[in-house]
Amino acid sequence: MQVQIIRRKKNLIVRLKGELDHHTSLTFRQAVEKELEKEIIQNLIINMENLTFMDSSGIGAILGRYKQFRDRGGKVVICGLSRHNKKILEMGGLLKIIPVCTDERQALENLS
Amino acid sequence: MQVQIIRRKKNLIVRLKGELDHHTSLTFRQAVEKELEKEIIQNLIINMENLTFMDSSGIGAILGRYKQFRDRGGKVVICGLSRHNKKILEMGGLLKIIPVCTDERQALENLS
Amino acid sequence: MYHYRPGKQMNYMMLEVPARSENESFVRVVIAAFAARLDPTLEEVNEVKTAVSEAVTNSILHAYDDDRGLIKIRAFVEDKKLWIEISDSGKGIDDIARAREPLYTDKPELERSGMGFTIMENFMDEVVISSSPGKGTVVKMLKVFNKVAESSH
Amino acid sequence: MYHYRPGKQMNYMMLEVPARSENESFVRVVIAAFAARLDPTLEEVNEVKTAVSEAVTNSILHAYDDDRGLIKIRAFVEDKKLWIEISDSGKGIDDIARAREPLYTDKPELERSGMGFTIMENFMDEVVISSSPGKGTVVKMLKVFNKVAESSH
Ligand SMILES: Nc1ncnc2c1ncn2[C@@H]1O[C@H](COP(=O)(O)OP(=O)(O)O)[C@@H](O)[C@H]1O
Ligand SMILES: Nc1ncnc2c1ncn2[C@@H]1O[C@H](COP(=O)(O)OP(=O)(O)O)[C@@H](O)[C@H]1O
Repeated sequence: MQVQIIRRKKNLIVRLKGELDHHTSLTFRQAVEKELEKEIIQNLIINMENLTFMDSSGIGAILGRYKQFRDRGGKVVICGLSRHNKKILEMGGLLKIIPVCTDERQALENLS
Repeated sequence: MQVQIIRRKKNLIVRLKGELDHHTSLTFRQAVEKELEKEIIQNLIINMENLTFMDSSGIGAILGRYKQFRDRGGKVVICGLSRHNKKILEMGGLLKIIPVCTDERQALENLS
Repeated sequence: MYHYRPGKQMNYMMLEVPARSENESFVRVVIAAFAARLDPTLEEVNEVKTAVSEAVTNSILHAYDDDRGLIKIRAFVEDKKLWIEISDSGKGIDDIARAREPLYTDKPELERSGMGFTIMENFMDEVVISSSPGKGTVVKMLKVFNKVAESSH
Repeated sequence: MYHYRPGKQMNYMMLEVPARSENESFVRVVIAAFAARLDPTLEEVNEVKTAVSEAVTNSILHAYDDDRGLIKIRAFVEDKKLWIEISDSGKGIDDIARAREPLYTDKPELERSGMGFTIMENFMDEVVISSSPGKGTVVKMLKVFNKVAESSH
């Protein structure tokens, strides 16, 4: 899995590419935590447009970020959900607590 | 593997798509033999442009067609050879007895 | 119930890999390639890959304390059915009923969601778990393909 | 010479399939996926797939009289090296030197070319054949990857 990081004011955009499983979930967690150390960031946008696979490790990794940002008074928004990835997040109950947008633009609007 | 058959006067063009191995070589052999039964065919053009894999079963299958057409007074020409497929045919000594053309047009010219 | 009856004409594979997380994606490619002969839809392939990924991840994460243990993946196809068995000889599961509960995990500190078995049950037609503490765990799953296509005839 | 020394840190796989020709392409996908972690060139992948295809086809075609026999494919990676072992418990090879000769085949009627072992030797860095008539055959091969890249440093 590849993780691309973009900063838009107080928002961190993380673009995930490839497969999010137990092996790669640590890469995602560490990439976000590294940014939190050095920057004043409030919200997180997770772009899953190019995420070709996800299992329950994805639920854990996203729930972990959700709690982290909630505890800092921020928000998490997801965009670019495929049918399969949506089903997985739905089973994990995440769609009840995390807003889903079609793309990054909509996610940024949602946060402003 | 998929086999597409085209007739151009006395020439039979066989387009191979996919993987030519022991499992699929019979499909190729039978497709050619079926045409030989029903049509007056002299020469054979084997188009390998879309053949993504070949092992030594390909050498046997092509040598078999070569002998078959030679015994009927006809010729075999190969076109669309990838680097890998060329290497395989070279090891089998086929490039010394079978002409290789870039495409079907050149092969048809070679035969006329 | 899970009726496991490999016939003579059945095609079969058995794969053994060490319990290392880098093998999770490898096993997914292998099971997808094996299932390809059933001419599955993209959705069916994703469901099988996900269920297998869950079971293999469990063996890597919960069964063994290091990465020397082995995981076996067996698969059989017959008609439109794919049987899969994932087994380890790790520490086993004490309380299978509790393990199957959605959100139950004994590794929350590793950000596990406890949704592994729930996803296997949702994506496969049958899931049977057997385990002996100290000896290992076997997860047997069945997927029936092309159900929609069949019922529309 | 073939020095086969799997280390502790070595990643490993073992695949078992019945000796059916439909499994030839499946085994090629599996070995290509396993070799992917060595970051091979397209040419290297094709060479490994072809060598494995030859050995597996031999076990299907020459070792067994029906399709019930089993074929085992073992592979290990370490650094830039990939070891592969293909074994069957079929009828074995009486005269290995003759079998290795280019163009030698005992199945010309099936349009075999007798080039299987020659291709394995050309595409792999080492090929070792052991066989006991009536008991089976093991083909061990070694491929060293990225040789060009290394020597250009
Ligand atoms: N192969 C296994 N060996 C030992 N324990 C296991 C195994 N698979 C599952 N478990 C136990 O069952 C629990 C629930 O598993 P699961 O639903 O997949 O969630 P998670 O993997 O997120 O913890 C695990 O936390 C673990 O305690
Ligand atoms: N696994 C095997 N079991 C029994 N005999 C074998 C095996 N592999 C190879 N042989 C013998 O060695 C010969 C040469 O093999 P090879 O070079 O691959 O050519 P081909 O497969 O085209 O015959 C075969 O014709 C067969 O007699």
